[in-house]
Amino acid sequence: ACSGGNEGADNSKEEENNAASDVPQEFKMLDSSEIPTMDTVLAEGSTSFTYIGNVGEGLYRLDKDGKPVPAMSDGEPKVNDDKTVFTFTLRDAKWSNGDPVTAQDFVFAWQRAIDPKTASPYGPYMMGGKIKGAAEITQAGADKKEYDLNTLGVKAIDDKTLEVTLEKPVVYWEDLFAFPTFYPQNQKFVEEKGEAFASNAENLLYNGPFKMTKWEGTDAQEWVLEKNPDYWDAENVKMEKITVNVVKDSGSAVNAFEAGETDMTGLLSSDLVPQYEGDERMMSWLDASVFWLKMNQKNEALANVNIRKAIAMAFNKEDLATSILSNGSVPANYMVPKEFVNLDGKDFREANGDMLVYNVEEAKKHWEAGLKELGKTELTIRYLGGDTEASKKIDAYMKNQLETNLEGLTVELESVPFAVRLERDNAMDYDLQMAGWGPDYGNAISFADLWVTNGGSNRMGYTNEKYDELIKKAQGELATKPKENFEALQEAERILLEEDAGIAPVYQRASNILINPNLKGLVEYQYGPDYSFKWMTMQGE
Amino acid sequence: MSNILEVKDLNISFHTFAGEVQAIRGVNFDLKKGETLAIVGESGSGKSVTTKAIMRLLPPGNSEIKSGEILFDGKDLTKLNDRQMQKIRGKDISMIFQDPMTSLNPTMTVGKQIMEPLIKHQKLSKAEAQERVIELLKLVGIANPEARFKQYPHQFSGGMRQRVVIAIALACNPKVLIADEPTTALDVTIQAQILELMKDLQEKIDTSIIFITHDLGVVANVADRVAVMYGGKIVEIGTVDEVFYNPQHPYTWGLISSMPSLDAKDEDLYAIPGTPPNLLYPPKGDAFAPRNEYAMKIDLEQQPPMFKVSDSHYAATWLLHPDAPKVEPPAAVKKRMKKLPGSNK
Amino acid sequence: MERKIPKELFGQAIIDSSKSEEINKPSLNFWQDAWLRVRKNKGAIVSLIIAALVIIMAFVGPVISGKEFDTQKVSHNNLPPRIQGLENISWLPFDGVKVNKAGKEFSPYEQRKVEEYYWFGTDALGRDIFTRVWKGTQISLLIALLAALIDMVIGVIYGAVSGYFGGRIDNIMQRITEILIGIPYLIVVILMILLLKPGIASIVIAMTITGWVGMSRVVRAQVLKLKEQEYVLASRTLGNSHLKIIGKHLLPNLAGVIIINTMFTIPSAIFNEAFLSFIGLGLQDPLASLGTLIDEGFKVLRLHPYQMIIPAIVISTIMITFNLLADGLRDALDPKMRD
Amino acid sequence: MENREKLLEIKNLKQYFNLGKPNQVKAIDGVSFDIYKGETLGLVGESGCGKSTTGRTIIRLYDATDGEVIFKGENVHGRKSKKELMKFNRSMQMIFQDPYASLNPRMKVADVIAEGIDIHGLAKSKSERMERVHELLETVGLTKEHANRYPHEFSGGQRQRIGIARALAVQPEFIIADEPISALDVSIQAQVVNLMKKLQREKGLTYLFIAHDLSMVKYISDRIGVMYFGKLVELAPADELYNNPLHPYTKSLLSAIPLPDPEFERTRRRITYDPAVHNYADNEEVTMREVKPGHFVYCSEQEFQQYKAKNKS
Amino acid sequence: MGRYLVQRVFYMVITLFLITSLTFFLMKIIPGTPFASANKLSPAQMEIMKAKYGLDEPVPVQYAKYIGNVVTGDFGISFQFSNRPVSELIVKRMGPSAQLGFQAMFIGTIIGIFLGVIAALRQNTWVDYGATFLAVLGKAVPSFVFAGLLQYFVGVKLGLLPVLFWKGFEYTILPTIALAIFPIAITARFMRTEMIDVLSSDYITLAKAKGASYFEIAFKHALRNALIPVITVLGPLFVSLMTGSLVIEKIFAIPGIGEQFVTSITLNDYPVIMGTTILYAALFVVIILIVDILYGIIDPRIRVSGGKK
Ligand SMILES: Nc1ncnc2c1ncn2[C@@H]1O[C@H](COP(=O)(O)OP(=O)(O)OP(=O)(O)O)[C@@H](O)[C@H]1O
Ligand SMILES: Nc1ncnc2c1ncn2[C@@H]1O[C@H](COP(=O)(O)OP(=O)(O)OP(=O)(O)O)[C@@H](O)[C@H]1O
Ligand SMILES: [Mg+2]
Ligand SMILES: [Mg+2]
Repeated sequence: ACSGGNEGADNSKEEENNAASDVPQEFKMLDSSEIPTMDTVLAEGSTSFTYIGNVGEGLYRLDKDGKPVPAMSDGEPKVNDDKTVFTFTLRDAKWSNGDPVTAQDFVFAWQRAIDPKTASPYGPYMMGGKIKGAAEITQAGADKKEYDLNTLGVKAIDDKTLEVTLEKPVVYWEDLFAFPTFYPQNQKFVEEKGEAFASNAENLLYNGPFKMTKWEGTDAQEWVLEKNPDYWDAENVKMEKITVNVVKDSGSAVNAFEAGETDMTGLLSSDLVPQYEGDERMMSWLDASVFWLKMNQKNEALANVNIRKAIAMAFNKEDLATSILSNGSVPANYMVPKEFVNLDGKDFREANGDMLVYNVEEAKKHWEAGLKELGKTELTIRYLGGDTEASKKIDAYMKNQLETNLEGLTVELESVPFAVRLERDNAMDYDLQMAGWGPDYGNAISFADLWVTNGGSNRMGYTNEKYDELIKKAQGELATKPKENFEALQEAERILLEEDAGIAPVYQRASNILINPNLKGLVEYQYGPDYSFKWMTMQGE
Repeated sequence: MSNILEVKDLNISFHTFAGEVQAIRGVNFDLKKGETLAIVGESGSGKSVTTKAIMRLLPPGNSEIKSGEILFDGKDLTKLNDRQMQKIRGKDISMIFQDPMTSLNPTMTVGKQIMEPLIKHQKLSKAEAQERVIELLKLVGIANPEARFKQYPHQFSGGMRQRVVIAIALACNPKVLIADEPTTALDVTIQAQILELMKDLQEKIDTSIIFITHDLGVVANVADRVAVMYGGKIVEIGTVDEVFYNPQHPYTWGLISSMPSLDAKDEDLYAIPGTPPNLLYPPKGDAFAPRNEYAMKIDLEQQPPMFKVSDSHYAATWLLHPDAPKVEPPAAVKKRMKKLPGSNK
Repeated sequence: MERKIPKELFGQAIIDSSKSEEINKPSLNFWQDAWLRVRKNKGAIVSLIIAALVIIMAFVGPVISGKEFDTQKVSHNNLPPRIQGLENISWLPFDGVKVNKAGKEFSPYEQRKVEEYYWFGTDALGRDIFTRVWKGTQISLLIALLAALIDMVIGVIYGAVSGYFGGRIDNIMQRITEILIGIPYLIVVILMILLLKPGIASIVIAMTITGWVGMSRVVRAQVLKLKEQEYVLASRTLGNSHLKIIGKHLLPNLAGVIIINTMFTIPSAIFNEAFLSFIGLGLQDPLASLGTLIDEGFKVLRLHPYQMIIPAIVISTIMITFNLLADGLRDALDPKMRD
Repeated sequence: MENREKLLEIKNLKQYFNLGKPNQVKAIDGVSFDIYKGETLGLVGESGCGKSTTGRTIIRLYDATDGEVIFKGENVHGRKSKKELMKFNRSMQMIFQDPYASLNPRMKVADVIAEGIDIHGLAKSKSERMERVHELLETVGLTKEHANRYPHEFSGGQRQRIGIARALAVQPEFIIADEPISALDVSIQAQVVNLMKKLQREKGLTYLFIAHDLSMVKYISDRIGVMYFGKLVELAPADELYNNPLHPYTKSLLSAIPLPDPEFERTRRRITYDPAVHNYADNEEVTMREVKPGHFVYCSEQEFQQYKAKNKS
Repeated sequence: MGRYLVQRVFYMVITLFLITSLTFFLMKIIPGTPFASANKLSPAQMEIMKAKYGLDEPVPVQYAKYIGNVVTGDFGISFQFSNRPVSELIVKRMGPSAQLGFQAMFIGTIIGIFLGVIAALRQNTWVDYGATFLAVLGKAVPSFVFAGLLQYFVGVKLGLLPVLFWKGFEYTILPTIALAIFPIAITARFMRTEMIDVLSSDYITLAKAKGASYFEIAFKHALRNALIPVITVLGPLFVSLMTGSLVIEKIFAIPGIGEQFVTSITLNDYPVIMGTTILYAALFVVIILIVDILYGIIDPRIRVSGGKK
């Protein structure tokens, strides 16, 4: 799904095999945070996923185009008619200590991930409602009751055969099995290391394209990935060594890049992007992350659909994206991002097109209607600020736009740190909230799912039976029918936006990094790991 | 006897935000070898400023020597540069201050503080200097000097500190020692000890002393000659007997008669009325005139010159002018005048 | 020449004894006296003038620009400074010209056909920086002043009580301050900002929650000295109450140190607010303080240097002038430093 | 003499500072004496011997560690009602040593003087208050015009007189003067001393006069007490003390005073005091003993006999 | 001295205990969740997470457990870095911060003292104004601006020194300079005031009367006495430098405790916040004690009694 980016990035893919033999195949890069954990089971953030994804491998792996393809699984699995039972045969692969990767390793890792004792954040999130028995185990754990990990729908038939039972059909099952939470772990090794497991590079095993040769632990500022010679696809891995350093300040990262101290920066803050506009060293791409205003319908005014529509259409997204963010982000008139999912080459967006487009006239009409219905002439609405680094500017802009275009509206800005925002969101203690979502798998459902009644991420009091019905269908009976599934989700999006204006989409984010033009083959992903280094090469001058 | 120090027509002003303070307005005196000259006078009369001028220690920012010479060994000290002056300070002329509690550096051992001028001026080696310091400490009567050498000022009592200060001042056998109220902060018993000590030492190293004090008792004790200052000028100067037993200036009279005598009891003390002159606006005539019950019209018009009383005794009061009416000094003074010992002295 | 003096001059002079106690100096109270001293200090006077100018501009600036500090005009964003009359003097940075990456000069004003003059340029949202800088100055000063005031009230009362009553009370109160400053400043500030609604008030409260400790120490030390002064003892022997003694005798004599300390608090409060902006806990947009302006400007320093440099100059000016002024006042008010 | 009215009785007064701490100071260690109405009792002794502490303890600036201060038959220390306290504060006042530190630099002279008037509500109106202030200023030899000035504009002697006016404002019977002249110029000391004497004559005041300048103490005092290290070592009428000092410390003190008489100074012999001469045994009772009527010395029984014998001869 | 020390240490422990307790309860009223994935967690899952970190128990129980653990040297496990003991984390992070703080303090005080002394010796001249201006500028320019400019011009443009990271001595130079600005400013200001004060004292006049030169007066006689009050300011300043500067560490990518601390606060990583606070407070009380002892070394007057004035 990598696309959008600039030419530099695209070209690199074609030239990947031309690696000049005399150029050392190694590079240095920066990342903006430490690796919070390398334990696949505990990982919850993209930094962890990125490095886990490069040193490990699951049944599936995202390929150069971001598509899941069989990896540890030797070819496609056998699937039952209900599309709920998958039987994988594993390829001959080895852990970096020489042990073979077995079906038991998957069972162990998955059970560990769901085990309430582990208290993994992502395990239950990824498995609950998908893998059979997962939700029940979590519930039992929360209630402090007995539970049996063997009730989880994963079984090792033999060393090489793994049987996975799903709760119900899942359209995006390949993505799921490519996700780091579903990677295998060597039971013997993990149990032997005990507490020390994954505490540093020595206490880890690798079955991916790279192995970590230096990583002193979760707060290490520097780590090194080296080619894993035991990797089954090692012949396609060219890069010998990658040195990563942590730099949290984006400006400093740029300085380091300018000074030639690194070949690749972490994501640039949007303020820095304009100065590299047109520079061949900058690589940009559109993320699958969409930002919108959540409108809390517990608020009496925001429960009014006219008010919501008025708000959703009352700000100029074009200006916001081009003049204020000016980092390649595009205005969003949708919930499901563009260039994210497609069916037979047709982008999800093509059918639904733009909704809730900026339109002051319309907005004003809705506003007046809404106010009349409420019997008010003025409204004061709290606005919980965003958590992106450009959020201050965006929030100021949004406030100004809404207040200018909607007469009688006062927006009270409240910007709070991330941890507080999460809590306020959970407690539904806000009126408007600038929020965004990045998917965990490549299906529109990862967005649509958010807004079902009482859904875990809804948290804005949105409820629409039709919508719920559509989503339920998409996840149930239509799960095995891609086309119908697609259409149902498109219809759901239309309901959410056009009918209900449940959220007010703002923009779809772009990402930018600085990269040495000689460094080719970087693949960035829209979910799971940020990047794959598997196909990278360093070209000569 | 030869003069070691001569101050000629010294005029000093301070520039303050309120204007020019004419602190010293034409001071003349000389200091002979081996003698002790006491300077007495009211607070603010310019005693300290005079001596600081000799040491060239006036605050550099706002003070100005308007005119005059300070001749030491023939050299005019007002003309020397800082370097040359540093060589004289502590070596040829040294000084003792009023408050022994604050005039020693609290963070330096006593021994080191005494050693400093020795090493600096006499170029002694450390060991030699140390030896000499111990000698000096013994000389000023500090017991157990070896142990005391390494101690800090706070471990000394007030009297001992003043002894240390004296030791510092005498370290290089200075030709002139200026003592600015060296005993004012001390108890009478300790004061008596210090005075005895100073007299002893003066005999031993034959230095000349300028001794500043308010206390006429102390003057009577130490001085060979006395200068009385008032309003930035010396108003009377003479030998100690002349000034105590035959004072001429009404201010001196006032000063002497305001001291209770041990037998006087029920009569009121003589009190000089009023307040000292403000040297920001120095009076036209005699500065003392407004407080002088014997004031004549001329006192308000013109400053009196120094009238000669004897070869060694001068006073600046128009009362000594031949045309002036004869006045009766206060009773307390008259009583003293009778005591004047043989004027053949 | 003595001869020439006419005889009648030797007559008794009439001295008005009632005048003997007269004071011929003009009566100066403490403040007049202090002012005379401050006036001597050139640095302080120049600082005073500049500080006054900055303060005046903080209130006048947003008015004379003819623009609002929060009006956004996105089409006019990131324009460099341009001032009528100065625009043709190329060595001044007010010609509305920018240098692009290739090193060529170009005028965004002409490119975008902007008629208006933005004296200090515009920011990313197209807001007038001139107006924002002075508005920001106003808010920074307000925050600083409030912080200093609260500081002053709590610090002075705490210090005075602790020092005056001494003994066990003092001991306990001093232990409490020890604990207070033992807790990292950041925690307290962040906690306060999180607990209270974001805004000027909570920033001020957060900054003063431990900020007063310094003031209380200075005041305490001073009170310890003052309470042994004989005029305080005299008041006690006259039967005055503790409260009256603190209010009538101690506080007026503490005025000097309090003012000096406050003068030092003001710049550091401005500075602390800037730090809060840096960690993202500062003011809510569109309100701006010098701190938030610098923080925003710093991010685009290389592309639009004027966005940071201008507020940085203002903040530095305030800090320097206030510090020099405080120095001058200390020299003038501190009895120790008197000649 | 016996039938003179006792204004103040001090019985075995003790004042220890930093009690129980390593830096404990016994500033007063068991001092007893009486002060009769209308007299001046001088108190002398070297610096730090506890003179000021005695004065301050008497006037309740310090709480006594032990002992009693009885003023007009009432114990000064101990719990008191507000009213009793006010009454006490009016009857006993203090004059301080440092003319610079004893006046609040931020208050006008009028307010300094009127402080007591305000506290005790001695003036019914503003004009009466000012009248009193002017009256007091005149009493101490200053003029009305001075009322609106600030203390720093006055000379030391003038300030000291302002301090006296402040004390007089509440019409006290007893005044403790803690070295009221030692910070003043010789020529100005007389102004203050004369004023104090005048006030005593006119108002029948009683003074406790603390000083270290013995000649002035002798001049103003009826009786003199000599203190040494927190203890009163000798107490006698002024002339008696000068002419017939008994305690070796008193002798040494007297011999150290320089007199403004060069002739006398040339012949003066100083006597030194060594506390070891007493050589008190452990069980010896050392107290104040009356050697002669009105002449008390701190001594042991043995010394007492010696002193008595000496006196007779 | 021994008794005094024991008493001081006792007070220190009490202070530490109170600070720890206070912070603990403050922590509990800080809003926000410590779980980064909070909006993805189901209520059941949230329960499990809370149980893992002991956050499901009543606050007094949590408090008692925490204090109990701290006494045995167990500061808990970080939330943001899974399974990482806080003590390990702090120890590792403390190193660079301490080194940087120490270096900055060292050059900061030396330059600051020097500037202060010159300013005082030449009071109210252009030298004084210049030094004051420099010192105030050091306080006026926000450190992130100064650090950023330093990094860009010295590191990137001139290429004289490494731009960032913490890999050897030359890497410490730029951040040290950036960090030293503040102590320079503070020391210089205090030094000037104290020096002026000391220079007008009697013993300086006496030293002049002994014939000492300007140099001797300033450095042999005045400096040490002026330092005594300055040390009280330097103590706490040292603590704040040692415990790291968020700004400098972030800009120069230094793995220090200051940056870590701020991140922990924004992420509500309670154990790390608590651990760092305790460390900070402990350092603080220890430094205060050291300052008091230093006081005695520099100022012989309080050496014997061992107490503060
Ligand atoms: N640094 C100064 N600035 C301004 N005026 C000064 C300064 N030093 C002294 N004076 C003035 O000079 C005059 C003489 O002062 P000086 O110190 O010599 O008096 P003194 O006779 O020593 O008095 P005392 O007995 O109090 O020591 C006083 O009026 C004083 O105000
Ligand atoms: N508040 C206090 N706390 C501790 N010690 C004190 C206090 N006040 C006085 N002292 C000590 O008590 C002793 C007696 O002091 P006091 O002031 O009474 O002496 P004094 O005779 O008045 O001396 P001086 O002549 O110097 O005024 C001294 O050793 C002094 O240090
Ligand atoms: Mg003098
Ligand atoms: Mg006393």
